[in-house]
Order: sequence, then structure tokens, then C-alpha cells
Amino acid sequence: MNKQATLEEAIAQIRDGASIMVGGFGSPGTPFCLIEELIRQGQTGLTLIKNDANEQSIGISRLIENGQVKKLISTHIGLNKKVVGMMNDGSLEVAFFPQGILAEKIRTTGAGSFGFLTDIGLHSEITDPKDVIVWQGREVKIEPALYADVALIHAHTADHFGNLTYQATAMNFCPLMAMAADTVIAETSNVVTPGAIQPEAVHTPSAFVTSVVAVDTDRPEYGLMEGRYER
Amino acid sequence: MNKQATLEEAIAQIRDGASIMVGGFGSPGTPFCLIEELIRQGQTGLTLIKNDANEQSIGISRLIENGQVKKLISTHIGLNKKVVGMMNDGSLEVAFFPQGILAEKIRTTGAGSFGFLTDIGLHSEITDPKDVIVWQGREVKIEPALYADVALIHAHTADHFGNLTYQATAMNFCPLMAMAADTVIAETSNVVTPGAIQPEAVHTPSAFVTSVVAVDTDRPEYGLMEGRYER
Amino acid sequence: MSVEKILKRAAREIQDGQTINLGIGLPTMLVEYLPLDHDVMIHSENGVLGTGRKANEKEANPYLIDAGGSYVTTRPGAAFFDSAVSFAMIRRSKLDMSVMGAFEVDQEGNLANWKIPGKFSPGIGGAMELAQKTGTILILCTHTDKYGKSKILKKCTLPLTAEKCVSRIITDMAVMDVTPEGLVLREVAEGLTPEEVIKATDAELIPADTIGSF
Amino acid sequence: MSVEKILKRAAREIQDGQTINLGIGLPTMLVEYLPLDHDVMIHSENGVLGTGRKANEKEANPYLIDAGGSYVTTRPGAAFFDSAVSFAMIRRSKLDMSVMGAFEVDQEGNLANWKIPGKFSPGIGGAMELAQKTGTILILCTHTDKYGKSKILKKCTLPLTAEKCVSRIITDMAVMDVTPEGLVLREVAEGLTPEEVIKATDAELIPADTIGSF
Repeated sequence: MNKQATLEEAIAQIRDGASIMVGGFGSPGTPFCLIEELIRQGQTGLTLIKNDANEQSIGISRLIENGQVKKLISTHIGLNKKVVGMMNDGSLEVAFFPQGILAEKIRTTGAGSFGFLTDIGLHSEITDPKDVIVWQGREVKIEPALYADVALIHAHTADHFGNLTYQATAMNFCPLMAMAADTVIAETSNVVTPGAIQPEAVHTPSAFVTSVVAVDTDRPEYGLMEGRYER
Repeated sequence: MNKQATLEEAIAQIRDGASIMVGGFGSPGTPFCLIEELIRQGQTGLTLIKNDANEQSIGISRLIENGQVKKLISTHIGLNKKVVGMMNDGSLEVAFFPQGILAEKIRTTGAGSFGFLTDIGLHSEITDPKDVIVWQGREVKIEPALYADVALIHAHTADHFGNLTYQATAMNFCPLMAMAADTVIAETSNVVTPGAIQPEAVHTPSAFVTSVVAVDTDRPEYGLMEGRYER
Repeated sequence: MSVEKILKRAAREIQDGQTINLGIGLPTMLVEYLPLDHDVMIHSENGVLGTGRKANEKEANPYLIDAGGSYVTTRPGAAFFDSAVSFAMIRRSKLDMSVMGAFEVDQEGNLANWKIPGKFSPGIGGAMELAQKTGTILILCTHTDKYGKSKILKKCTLPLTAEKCVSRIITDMAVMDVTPEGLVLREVAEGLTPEEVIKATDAELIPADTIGSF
Repeated sequence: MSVEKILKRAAREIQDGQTINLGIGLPTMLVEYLPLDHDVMIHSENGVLGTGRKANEKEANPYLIDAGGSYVTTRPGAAFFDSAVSFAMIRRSKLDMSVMGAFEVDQEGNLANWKIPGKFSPGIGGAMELAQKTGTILILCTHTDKYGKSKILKKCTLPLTAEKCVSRIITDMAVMDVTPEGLVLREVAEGLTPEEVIKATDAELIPADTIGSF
């Protein structure tokens, strides 16, 4: 039940061609250390699922720039000119979903369901008419659940069993991805003994987590980015 | 933005014939004071949605025994012989769903969706063949979202804006019902000023809550029940 | 007596490190029989991972019950969550084993434990999702009903909880495994012969090469 | 200059006690213009209800940003939640108003603000759900693009974010309301005449009985 693992052995669970959900909305919640190890180990042909592409030269942008990524499933990559360029020149396949629909598609897998019925973007170009059904007298779109082999997430605190808490906006997609993926690897700089996290304070229960990796968050990516705060 | 209300004015929002989700798995999470006020005000023709029927002579069983309830949507009422009797003699209409399906139907409304695709009970007597579709080569059942006019829930702590926390197993259906119903009334014996609940500790964000009612939890229903603990 | 026999034998099925759900009734009582050196996570579908034994009057918290309504303790490393997350865990197959009671089980592993039409239909509860989605389903029940009729059948007659879901059945008379070949008799209770068990059983029992006792 | 004009006018739209979402760009800057005596809950779709003004270097928490990536403060009574809950709040229509930018808006209230085919398609983000499900959509944009072409059109030409969703449009030149009768010109910027605004606008503007100025 002790799920502590080294960075190396945790990331070694990932195969070439794997689909990987990566937590984070911008930097908060992005597991930078797990990503660096994935770059070091060099798995290729990956499909990444993340809200955004991080910014140029950090986070999953480094995986993409490094040629390890075949496809990106995302909601918005506007802050990353490099990845937009790779999308436009065809060197990276990209699929977009509305942000809350991406979140819900992930959670739907996490809840053991196969899809959900929505009216978001029903009459827009994002909807393929073959996904539209008339049901109880109403046109609705079936959104399939989105699955991944692996989830990589950043937690504020983790106990040995894999109970996780998140800080502020670093929560975002992390709890959903933890529910959805088969193998869930959580990095944290605060590993605590079971019982140190109050049961009511747990954001992700241990049953969803495969490996807990203790990391140093000294890397600059975990710190403040210049120009994003008031002087 | 201050959502504090008296017991009387909060419950007066409920009309005859309303559909009402009631929090609680057994006693924990059941809003006994809100229910008592609903008995006092006497709205009738109600549809109740609750995991169970509480036990005889407490909680929603009192509403049912009092003849205010037309229909109960539930998962299991085995601990309440009185309500089982009313179901069997036809004086109460009852519909059952698997427990997690009921939870998910409620959350689906809360997420602004219309239904979800599942395989639970697909080939059993709980499935009407008209709800089964073949989708992506697989037989799945469409479970419609379940809506209610009102949710009545018990919170451990609430601030003036309606941010809520729950204690232990009193959480159960409460956060889901808070998302799903149009009017959400939360009772608590701990009303605090905004800021007293850490933003990371909030279980139900204030946007989902209509009214916060301060109640005394001195009633015996909130205490220990005899015979349910070890000597 | 027979209850204790079933529970003692069932406790040996639980592996160190497993996450398990214990159904209402006989299975819940298994908590008291678990080996002390086993570290197990018990899931209660009302929103707990990590319940412990029943609470005494001093420990009992009115807001902390198990799915059967008893006040329980929690172990270090426990977590509370809502009913949607609780069943997400179940339907996403994060539990290793569910231990359940049965009205009827048959030799194909079909299970009926939620409804007796016209007699008993208090609702489905969490049984259907647990039975359909947990990797290993262990059934604990008496071998026969109060009229001496076998609960272990060729084919279930009651509405099913889930199809072909059962892995192992432990009764006061026998330990049986559902296999592709049929229902295999692995062990018989002390004092019984395999022939006596086979005679008391409606299902076709395939005797294992060696039949143990418990 | 014109940006400040738009923001000052837009701030008057926010009611005490409202829950609002401010889109990336111009709308986010509205925080600094809100009346001090107004108690407002600002929703940020990355998982906050209750953001405040931008954080300075001392206050900034690297784990606390708004949806535009700026470090922000929070107000007492703020809550954090995951992205599924954040958009549940949006799709369940719990926000009173969303303030958004636009590439194009038309006189039927159609909105295009996420994609310019062949030129700009960085993704949908949260715009589609906000536009489709928030009760009141307030659009802030310059009246014309950098070539002097009206952004307020008879009919949008770009892929829509949502159909018939816009309530009010505030530009550097005018305040306009989408009504069943068409697009009504309510106010014009100081120094402009209604005729000048109408001339600069592709959409058919219906002058209100009295046209104010701002």
C-alpha cells in the first residue's frame, strides 16, 4: 500500500506510444519534474492530453519541441507560439475541445461511464453531425469519454498511500485525470505519513493513485514568472 | 451575497408539488431541522430524492408518514419497514436506481449535461430496452440526468456566502445535490464569516447555494443512535 | 457457529495491501477476523476509504457510519468523499475485491442478492455496481436456506444483481470456485465428505483433484 | 485611451452581489475599475470563485493564477475547485454575467471570438461554454479593427462561439443592446454623434428614443 517510487521507476512505467494526461492549467499543477524525467528516458510517439501546451521551453512544450509527441489534445495553446507553429506546419497533430468539455470527458472515464449528452457547440463547427442524436425530443450531442494510459500530476501533499491535496489553482484537471488514467503518477515536494492529511481534506483518495514521487520544487518553473505580477 | 435566511423563509421557497433532493446517507447529512420546518409548513404532493428513507419516525420518513410525499426516488429503503409497507400497499410511489447511478444522475444535472452512457444493469430488469443504443459498436444505456427544484442539505460549516464543508460520511449526496437543484438550502450549526473556511477546504463553492440556515443540532436525530456502536 | 466458520475461512482470502468492499451483513463482520499483520483498505460506499472496526460509544461520531449504518472508526490514511466519487472508484474498478452475501449463486457465477419479487424489494443499493465492476467477487452465504434448499444453483431463478461476476463462494459447507469448466469444489468443512456437500448442492460441483478441508 | 473609456463604462454594468467571469484581455482589466462599494464574486475558469486584483511580487503565489496566467489575489470567501466543477458552475448557469472580447458580433447577438480560419486558431478555451450558458453576455471590444472595418456586423462571418448569446456591446464608440427588434444604439461616446456611430457600423443600428453619452 506504500506507493512511494523513485522518479526513474515511476516514469519507466510509460511505454512508447502511450496516451498521457498531464495536469496543470498553465504552470500551476504541471508536474515539471515528471516531465523532465520523461524527456530523459525518451519515450516517443506519445499522445498528450493537457489543458494547454505550457509556454515555450517549459513543461510539455519541451516534450513537444523534443519530438516525443505525436498528438496533443488540448483546449487552448495561445500562449505558446512554438507549438502553434508546429501545429500549423503539420509536425504536431492537435485536437481542441471546449475547456469544460475536455474536463468532463476526462471525468466521465474516471466515473466508469462511456460518454455524456451535451448541447455545448451543438450547432457549431466543432460538432460532427454523426454525434448528434434526438433524444426525449431534444437534439443532443454525445461526447465520448476520454481515456489515457497514464496521468502525470502535481500535488501539494501526498501521503504514502497516495492520498493527495492540491494548492489553489494547481488543482484544475489533476483530480479528474487521477480518476481517469490507468496508471497515475503524482509528484509532490511534501510526502507525509498516512494520517497526516485529515480525511475531509483529501482531494484525491488513494485508490486512484499508482505512484507517489518525492521531488524538489527548486526548479525555476515552480517559481514566479516575471511580468505576471504587478510591480 | 449574504445568503443567511431564517428557517421559515428558507423553507417557504418550496411550493406544493415540488421535487426535492434531500442529502444524507442514513442520518449523517440529513437536514433534520429543514425537514421539520417542511412538516410544519405542510407543503404536499412532493417528490423526494434521497439515498434512503431514513428510519421510521425520523427524517424524510416523517414527511412520508405525514402524507406530504407523492413519490420517492431512492436506492435502498430496507431499514424502514413503514415506508416499505407504504410502497407495497401503493400509498407511496417509489422508484429505485443503483446507488452510484442515482449519484451520477444528480451530478449530471449539476454539470449542465442531459444524460450519460453506462453499462450498469444493462441486461437486467432495471433497464428499459428503449434506453439502450448501440454506439461505437457497443451496447450502452442512456441514463437521463435527474433534476429537482430544491435541495435540502446539512453542512458542517457554512459561511455567509454559502461556501460549505461537510464532516465525515455526512458528505455523501450533499455536494451533488447542491450542484443539481435550482434552489439549494443548506442548514448548519456553524455559520462563519467569509474567509474563515480556507479556499482549499471548501467542499461546495458558494455559487451553488441559495440559502444558509443556522440551526441547533440538539435534536436527538443528530446524536448517536443506540445499538449502532460496540459496547 | 457456521457464521464464524465462514468468516474465519473468508478472512484468509484477503491479501495484504488490498482495497476491499464488505457488503452489509455477514461480510461487514469480516473486519473483526482480518489478520492483524495485513494492511487493508476497506471501502464503504457511503464515502470512506479506510474504515476500521466498529466504534464503541466513546469513539462513535454521529456523522461517521459505514454503509450498514454502524458507527465505525477510521484508520490513518483514510479519506472521505462524495457518493459520485465513491462509485466512480467502484465503476472504474479500483477495488480489488467485494465480499457480498447472496440469495442465490449459480455455477456460471451469476449472482442474485437484491430482490425477491413479491417478497423483498427494498432497492438495489450499491450491489449492482459492486458486483458488475469489482475484479474479484467473493460470496459468503449459508449453503442452504432455512428450508434446507441449496442456494448454490445450476441457474439462478431470481432477478440477477450481475451476470457471471462471482469468483469464489464460501459457505458453511464448502469453498467453491467459478471456473470456465464449471463450479469446482475446492474445500469441504471439517466433518463433511465431498459426497455430502455434492448431495446438498443443486449446482453441478466438479471435485478438485485434491479437496482440502477448513 | 479608448481602452480606459470602455472599461470605465463597462464597470457600471456590474451590479452589487453579482457573480461574473472576466475573459482574457480587456475584460480582465475590468477588476481595477469596479466600484469599491460593490461586493462582487469573480469566477476564474481555472478553478477559483473570488479572485481579487492582480498580486504584486510579494503577494504572488506561483500556484495561484487567473485564467489569463496572471498572479492574482483572492478575497475572503473565495473557493478553489477542479475544472469539472468550474465548468459545472458555468454550464449550470450559476454565473450572472460573462464579460468577453469579440472579433465580430452581429445584430442578432451572435458572437465570434475564438477562431479566424487560416490565421488564428489556438483553441476554444472556455469561451464556448461561457457564451452559451451565462445569462448575460457583455461584449467589450473596439468598434472597428485596425483597418477601420466595423466589428459590429449584420451577420458574423467567422465561426461562431455561440449563437444569439450577446446582451450588450460596449465599444470605444457606443453602447448597444441586442433586442428582439434588432441592435439598439443606447449611448455614444462623448464627442461623437449617433450619425457618426451609425456610419462606422456595419450592423443596422436602431437609435433609442433617447441616446445618452459616456
